[in-house]
Amino acid sequence: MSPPVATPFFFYLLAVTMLIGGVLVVTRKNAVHCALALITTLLAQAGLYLMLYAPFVAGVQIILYAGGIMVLFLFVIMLISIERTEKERQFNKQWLIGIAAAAALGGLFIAVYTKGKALFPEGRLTYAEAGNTQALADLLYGPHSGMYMFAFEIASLLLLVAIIGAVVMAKKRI
Amino acid sequence: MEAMLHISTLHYLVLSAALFLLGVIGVLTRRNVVIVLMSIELILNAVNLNLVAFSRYWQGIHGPTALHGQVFAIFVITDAAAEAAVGLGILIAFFRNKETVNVDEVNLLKW
Amino acid sequence: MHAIVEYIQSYLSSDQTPGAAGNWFWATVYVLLVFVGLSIAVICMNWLERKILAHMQVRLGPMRVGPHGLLQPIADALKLLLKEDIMPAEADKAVFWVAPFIVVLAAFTVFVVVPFGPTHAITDMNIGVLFMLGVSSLAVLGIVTAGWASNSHYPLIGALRSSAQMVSYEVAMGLAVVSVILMTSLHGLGLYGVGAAGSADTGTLSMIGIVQAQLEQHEWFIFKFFPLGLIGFFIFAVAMIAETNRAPFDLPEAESELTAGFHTEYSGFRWSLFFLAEYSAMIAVSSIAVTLWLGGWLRPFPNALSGSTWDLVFSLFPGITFLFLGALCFFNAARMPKHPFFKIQTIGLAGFGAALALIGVVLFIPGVRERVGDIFWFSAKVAAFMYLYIWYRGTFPRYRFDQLMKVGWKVLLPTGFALLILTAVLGFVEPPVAAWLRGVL
Amino acid sequence: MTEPKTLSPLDLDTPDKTHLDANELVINMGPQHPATHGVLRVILRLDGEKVLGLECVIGYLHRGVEKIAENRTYTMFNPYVDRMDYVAAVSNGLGYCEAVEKLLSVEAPPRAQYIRVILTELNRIASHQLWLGTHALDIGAITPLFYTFRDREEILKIFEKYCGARLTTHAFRIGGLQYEAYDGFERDVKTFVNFVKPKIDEYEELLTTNRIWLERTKGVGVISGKDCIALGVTGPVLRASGVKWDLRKAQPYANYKNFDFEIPTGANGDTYDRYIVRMIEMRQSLRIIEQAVDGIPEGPIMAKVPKVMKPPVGEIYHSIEAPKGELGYFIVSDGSTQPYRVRVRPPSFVNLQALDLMCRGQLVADVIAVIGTLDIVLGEVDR
Repeated sequence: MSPPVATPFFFYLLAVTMLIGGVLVVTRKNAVHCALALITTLLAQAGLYLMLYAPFVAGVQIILYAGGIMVLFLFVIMLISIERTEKERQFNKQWLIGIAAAAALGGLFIAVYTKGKALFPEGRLTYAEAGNTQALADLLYGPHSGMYMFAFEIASLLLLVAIIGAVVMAKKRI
Repeated sequence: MEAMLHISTLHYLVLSAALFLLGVIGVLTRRNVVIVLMSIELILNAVNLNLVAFSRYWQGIHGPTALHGQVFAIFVITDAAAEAAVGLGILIAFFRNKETVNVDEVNLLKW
Repeated sequence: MHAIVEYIQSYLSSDQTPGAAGNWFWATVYVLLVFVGLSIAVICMNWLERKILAHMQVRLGPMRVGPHGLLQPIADALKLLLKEDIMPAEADKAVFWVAPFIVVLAAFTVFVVVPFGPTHAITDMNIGVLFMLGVSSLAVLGIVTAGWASNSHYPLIGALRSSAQMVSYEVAMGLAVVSVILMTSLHGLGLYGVGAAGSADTGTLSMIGIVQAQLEQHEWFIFKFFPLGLIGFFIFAVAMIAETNRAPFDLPEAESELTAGFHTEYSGFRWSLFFLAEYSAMIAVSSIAVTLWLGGWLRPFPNALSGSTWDLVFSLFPGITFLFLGALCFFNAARMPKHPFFKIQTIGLAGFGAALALIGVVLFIPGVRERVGDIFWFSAKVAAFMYLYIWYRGTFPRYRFDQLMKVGWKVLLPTGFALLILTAVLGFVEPPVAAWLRGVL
Repeated sequence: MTEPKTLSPLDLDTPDKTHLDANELVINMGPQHPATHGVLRVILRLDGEKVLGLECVIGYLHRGVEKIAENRTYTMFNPYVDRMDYVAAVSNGLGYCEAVEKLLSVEAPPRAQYIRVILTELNRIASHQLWLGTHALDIGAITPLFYTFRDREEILKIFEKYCGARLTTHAFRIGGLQYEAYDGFERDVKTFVNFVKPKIDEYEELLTTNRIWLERTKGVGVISGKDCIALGVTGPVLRASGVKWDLRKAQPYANYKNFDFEIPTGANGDTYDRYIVRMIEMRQSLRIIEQAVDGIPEGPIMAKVPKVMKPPVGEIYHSIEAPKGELGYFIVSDGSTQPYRVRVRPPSFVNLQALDLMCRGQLVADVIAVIGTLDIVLGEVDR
C-alpha cells in the first residue's frame, strides 16, 4: 500500500459529508430522507475507516450498517405510514431542554479536548493494511492472543436473543 | 494552518464529538421513534469513529497488531444490529397498538 | 516530460495492480477501460439475450436494425435517451431522482476489485470479497427507495419483495463465500490462523489472493473437498440469481403479477439506468463466482494438460475465438439475401466480421497473446454464466414468494451452515490424514 | 354516473389505513392488468399476501350479444356467436347451429357431422394450446407460449383453407355446412395430427415434471367435485375434480357416440390436475380426429332447411361440450323469423364464479395461476 494521497482533502471532504448527513438526519421531516442521509453518513464514515487503516471495519460498516441495518430501517418506515407523521409537529416539547443538555455536553467535550490536547501526541505510522483482517481475526479467535473469544461468543448470544426478541415483538400471532 | 492540514487523532475526536452531539440532539428532541433510533445509530457511529481513531493511535505506539479499538468497533456494530432489530420490533408492536410513532405518546404502561 | 513518461511506464514492468502500485495514470486508464468494457458487455448481453432467447423460443428476435439486429441495442439506447422522462406527480422528487443512481453506482463500484488477471485489476483490496458483497448489497437501498418514491402500490410491493429476497439470499451467499475463504488457508500445511498475520497459512479475502491460492493448491475450489466445493458453488449459483432478481427468482418484477416491480413508474433515461445496473450486477456476481470457484483468470486443465506446449496451445484460444466469430459473420453475410436492398447490411456484416478477424489476428502476436490470455479466460467464464442466466430465463417458470423464501431459508441456509462446518472439519482433519496416508503408502 | 352499491361483503371503502396495521388490504387487479386475460377486474381483499376474498367485476367487454339476437334472423345471428369465445369460435357455432336445428327438427347429414366433429376437435386443441401458453406465461415460463402458438398456427391454417377465416370462422350453417371440405382436407388434418403428437410431448417435457411448475400448481386453487357441481362448474375444471362428466359422452350430440375416446379425470382438483386433464384431452381429441378423418362418409353436406327460417313456437335448450365446459343455448321461438330470446350459458362465466372459492386462503401469486387455470375468455364472460 502506497502512502495515502491528499489526506487532509479527503478527511475534510468526508467529515463535511458526515456532518451534513448528521444534521439532515436530525432535521428532516420525512423519515426516508433521514434514512438516506444516515446512509450517506455511514458510507462517509466507512471512507474514514479506510483512511485510518481499518479496512475490515470499513467493510463491515458497509455490509452490515449500510447494507443490513439501514435496509431494515427503510423496510419498517415503509411498513408504517409516514404521510401523517410528516404533517405533525416534529419536535417534542422539551426540545429546548434537549438542546441545552446537548450544549452542556458539547461544552464538556470542548473543555476536555482543550485541556487534554497535549495528551494525544501523534504516533506516526506507515504500515501496510495487508495484515489488518488477519490481525483482527487473530485477536478475535487466534490461538495466541484470542483474548476476545469469550466476548465474541457473548455477542453472538446477544444477536440470537435479539433475533428471537424481534420476531416475538413484531409477529402478530406467534 | 499547519494544525489544520496535518490530520491527527484529535481531528477525528472532534468530528466524532460533533457527530455524537448531533445524535444526542436528535434523541432528545425528535418525536418520531424511527428518527430517534437513527439518532442512536449516529451516536454509536460517533463512538466507533473514536474507537478506530484511538486504535490507530495505539498502533503507532504498540505496533500493527494493537487493534483492540477495531475489535471493539466490530462489537459495537454487532450491538447496533441487535439494537436496531429489537428497537424496530418494539416499534412495530407499538405502532400496531397505538397507531402512532411518536415517542411522547408512549405514556401508558399498558393499554 | 521524461519524468511523466517514466511515471506512465513505471507500472508496465511491475507485477502489481495499478492501485497497489500507486500509479494514478494507469489506475485511471483501468477505470475507464472497465467502464467502457462493462458498457460494451451490457450492450452485447442485451443483444445476445434477445437473440438466444428468441432462438430458444422458435423465433428470430431482432432482425431489422442492422444485419441480424446487431444495431438493435444501440437503437434501443437512443430511444431510451430521447424518451420523455416521466416523473409521477405524487412521487418524492429527490428520492425518485437519486434512486437509480444508487443502484448504478453500487453495480459499477464493485468492479474496482474484480481481478481480470494477476495484474489486471483496478486495485487489490485486503477485504476484496467483503467489499464486493457489501457494495453489491447497497443496490437494495436503491431498489427500496425507488419503489417507495414512486408512491404507487405495485412498485412498493415490488420493492419490499426484492429487498426481502436480496437480504435473505445474501446470507446463504455469504456462507458459501466464507467456505471458500476457509479453503484459501488450506495449503495442506497447517491449521487455520496458525502463524503470524500474512503468513502463508492464513487465508485471504483478497480477490487476487483467492485465485492465487487456487493456483498454489493446483485445484479450483469447485473441485476442492469434493463435493463440498461443488455444493458451495451451487449455493452461490442459486443465490446469485436471486440476488440479481432474474428468472426464476424474478418476483420483484414479475410481469404477470406486479407489472414491472420497483421500476414500474420509471421511464426513459432513468429506466435505462436500472437496466444497466441489472446487467452489470449480473456480470459482477458472475465474476465473483468465477473468481471464487472457477479459478478466475486461470486457464482450464492446468494439471492434466500442463507444460509449455499446452500453454502455447491455450494462449492461441483468444485469437481462435475471434477468428471463429469473424468467420461466423462472413458465413452469415454470404447467406444474406442477394437483393440490392440488403446490400448495405451484407457489407456491414462482412465488415464487422473483418474487424473481429483482425482483432483475432492481433491476438496471435506473441507479445499480445501472453498479456490477454488471463482476461480472455476470465471473460469466457463470465460469459458462460451469462448464457446460464439466459437459459434459465427460457426454461423455468417463476417461483412464488413463499416458495422463494422457503428455498432461501430452509434449503440453502442449512446447507450453507453444514457446508461451512464440514469444510472447517475437513480442513482440520485433512493435513494429518494426508500425511498419514503418505506414510502408509 | 354513480357507481351502483356493491352487493358483496367486500366494501370498497374499507379505509386503507396502513400496510402494516390494516388487517385487510384491498387491491384492485385489472381491468388493465397483464394477467387477467383481457378486461377482468378482480378486487382482492388481502391479509398481507393471503387472499381473504375476492370479487370479480365484469362487463367491460359487454356487447349485448343476446339482445342483438332478438333483432336478427336465425341465420344472421350465426356469426355473432363466434365473437363470444373467440378462441373456440367453431365450438360456439356448432352449439348454436345444433340448437336451431333441434328447434327446426332437422338434422345435419352424416358427412357434415363428421366434418363438424373434426373442426370442433381441432378447435378444442387450439383452445387448449392457447390456454397452455398463456397459463404458463402467467406462471413465468415464457417459452411454452411460443411453442403452442407455433403449433396452433397449423390449425388456423386448416381453418383458413376451409372457410377463409382464422379466428371467427363462421364455419357451420344451420342444417349442415356451406362449404364442402377442400381438396386435401383429409391429408392436411392427418399431417397435422402426426405433427402435433410429438409437440404435445414437448410441452409436457417442459412443464410436467418441472419442480417449479409442480410447486406452483400442486395444491393450488383446489376445488372439490361437490363444490364444482354446486357452482355449476363444468369442463376440464369439473373433470379435474374427479367428476366424470363430459357432454360428448353423457348427452351425445353430433355423432360423438360413434367415436371411441376416453374422458380423463383428476383426483385432487388442483391446478396441476387441470393441466394434466387438458393435456390428455388434447391427445383424446387427436384420437377422435383420426377416427373421424378415416370415416368421413360421402354424401350431401346440407340438410333441407327453408330459406326463411320460421321455427315453430317453442323453446329449446341445447348444450355441447366446448373446450371450456358446457356451452348451452336456450332459444325461445315465437314462430317469427327472429328468435324471441336467446340465452347463452357460457362456460367461462359460470366457471368464473368458482374463482373466489378457489382463491381463498391462497396467495396473490396463486390468484393469477387460478385465473389462468380456469381458462376464461372475457368475450364469453361478458358477451
